[in-house]
Amino acid sequence: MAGKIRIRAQLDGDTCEVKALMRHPMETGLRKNQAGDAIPAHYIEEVTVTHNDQVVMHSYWGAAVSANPFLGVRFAGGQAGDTVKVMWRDNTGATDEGETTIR
Amino acid sequence: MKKRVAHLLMLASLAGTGLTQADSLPEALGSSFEAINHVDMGRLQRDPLQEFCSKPRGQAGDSAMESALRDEAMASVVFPEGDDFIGDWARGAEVANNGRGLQYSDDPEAPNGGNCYACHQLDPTEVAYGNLGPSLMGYGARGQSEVMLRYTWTKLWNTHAYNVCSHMPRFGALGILTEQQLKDLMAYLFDPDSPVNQSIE
Amino acid sequence: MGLMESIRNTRWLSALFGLLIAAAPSSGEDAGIFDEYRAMFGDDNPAIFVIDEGEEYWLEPQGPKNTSLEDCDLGLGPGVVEGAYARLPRYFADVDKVMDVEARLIFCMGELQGRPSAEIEGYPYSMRGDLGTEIEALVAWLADQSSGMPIAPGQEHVKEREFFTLGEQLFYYRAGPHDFSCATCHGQQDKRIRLQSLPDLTSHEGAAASYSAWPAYRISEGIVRTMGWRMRDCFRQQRFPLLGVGSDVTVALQTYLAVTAAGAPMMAPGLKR
Amino acid sequence: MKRESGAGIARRGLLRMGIFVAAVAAVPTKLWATITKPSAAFAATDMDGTFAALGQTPAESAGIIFTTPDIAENGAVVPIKIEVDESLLPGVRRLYVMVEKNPNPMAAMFSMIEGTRPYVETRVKVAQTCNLYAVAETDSGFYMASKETKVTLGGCGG
Repeated sequence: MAGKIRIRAQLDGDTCEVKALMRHPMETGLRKNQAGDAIPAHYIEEVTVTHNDQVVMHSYWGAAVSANPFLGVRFAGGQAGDTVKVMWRDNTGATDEGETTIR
Repeated sequence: MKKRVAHLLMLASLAGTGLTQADSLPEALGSSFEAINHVDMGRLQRDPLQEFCSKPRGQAGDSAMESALRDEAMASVVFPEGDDFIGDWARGAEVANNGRGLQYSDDPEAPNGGNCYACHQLDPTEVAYGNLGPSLMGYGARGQSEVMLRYTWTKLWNTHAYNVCSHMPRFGALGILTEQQLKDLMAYLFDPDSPVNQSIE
Repeated sequence: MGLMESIRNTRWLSALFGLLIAAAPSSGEDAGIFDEYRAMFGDDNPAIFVIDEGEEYWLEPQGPKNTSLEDCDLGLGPGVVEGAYARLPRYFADVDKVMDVEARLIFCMGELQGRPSAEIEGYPYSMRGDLGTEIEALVAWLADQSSGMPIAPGQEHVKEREFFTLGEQLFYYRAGPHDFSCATCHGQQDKRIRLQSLPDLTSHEGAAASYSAWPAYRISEGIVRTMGWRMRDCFRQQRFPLLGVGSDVTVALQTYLAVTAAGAPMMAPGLKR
Repeated sequence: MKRESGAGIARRGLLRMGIFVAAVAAVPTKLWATITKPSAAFAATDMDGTFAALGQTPAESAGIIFTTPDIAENGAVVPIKIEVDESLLPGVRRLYVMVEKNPNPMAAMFSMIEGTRPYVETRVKVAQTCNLYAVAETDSGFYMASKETKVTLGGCGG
């Protein structure tokens, strides 16, 4: 069963376009639930994109990235059939990763 | 556990099974809704005006009934003492922008809003306005006479005095807004300093 | 299970990058000022996660009977899910009632899994901070199983026709401290509240654009909302009391809408404000 | 009933624990040494503080093509796209997204390696109508482009 990241990696000339959708609430810690209690901060802090296990993009996020985050990045040097992975780690230490092959 | 209004229960028990669809309406309402927070099942009961205005589009209402309802609406209007119509436009702007009040998710202690922007254009710099009602931009230029003030107060208090089955809430007659809030809205509409009456360059 | 996996993979790919293009944000409703904003969303819809979760719930043994919902009859026979959503609401002889998808799911959870209906009815829709409920996930998956199929609610049985009439009456039912009915906001063309476009649900085009796109991923909330939730929340804004999940009023209104929208293809889960 | 009750989903989450650690281990140490979280910049509460934490107020640059909607239907999800014209602004190492009036303006920081296009697309929360900033950190310093996005009130107002 796949993880909760959806990835598409497509070649456009010599550039590989990666689009990823992640399943995460991205709670800021500033919202309250209906009962008036604060909803704890819960957000992705770190996201890495790799191409054949080499990092092409690394990012740090704050809680201002929207829920169920979308990320689009582009890199050169990809070939059809290569592996692209997207990994995240959130502020609770939970992680997820997804992978696809370049089309 | 559902709290139902006695009136609806009574109608429902009278309806029983196998009756026509019209009889099943109160039964469906009584079994489908439940009281929550400060919102009780009495909200589902209609007054004669609401019942008259619940006809599907295209169905004409009885004209005698319509004029009776119009007269009743006109008679319901309470004008402010000394015809002192104009309050504070800045507070009126808050009332016009506030869409809360009387929903079960709202704080019953907080003031209700008029939610004017949901349906009307007012301040020309506010882009997020609805169009269910006519634009009221530059309203003050329509005139500042006593007649105009009384007409506008009446529209806010009970719109059905001029237009039976208008979509607009009866802000005064049903106590959605206080007299002071209505005066503040009047100022928002009429005061030459109100943003409603500023022209956009 | 290998076949299952490959079907699943094909489906999400086509859904994520193909079919859902048709269900761009607030599909069919006048966009105007938000065209640029909506265009930037492209073709991705996070509902795809929820669809998968719905299938997992469907297959997962639960409740005192430790049974899955795989034998649930949504109107086309036990376990038949493809196209079932598009045929709802409909009359079910086993309960002698017209039901929508939520009422039927809760019935199946009781019958097949032995779960008390109060458990589901008390918390059918996500609250703030939730990632989704079981009902929302199941409905998203079931709607996806009807994607592209024409809306065709039952209208053969007398009770189905009665519910259409009841739904029409409810649509125009003005009550509460603001005198609102459904028709107050949804009875005319090209209207909006603030900047939010209001579909004219009395017209086929308006009803079709709206009905076909629910359930929908709501970008404002980050979750999938169902048509049952849409009804409940409209009534909250109408200043009415709390509308029960799967209740006669919600089923009747959905029947009125679905019949008005009949023939248009389902395009849910959609993407909404 | 909350969806966390889905035992199958919860189990899968547990299985995935630790994968990130393994993947990170495969990354060249040299690269990771250059990437530390600019915590002060993420904690800053206004634009001046954010720029101060980065060490420089960026200069305006036409080389940064920053796309955000003029008006957003919902502030919870505002799509943004940053693209750098490398003929005007070469040597981009990092891209930052900032939202002027958020409690913490810094939303995200993206580090590129050689071969990665200076390009990022994501969605951010915008608490109220304000300027959004796209900042590029290059071999020769910080540059920026900014654009206002209006956040509108929603439907029935409650």
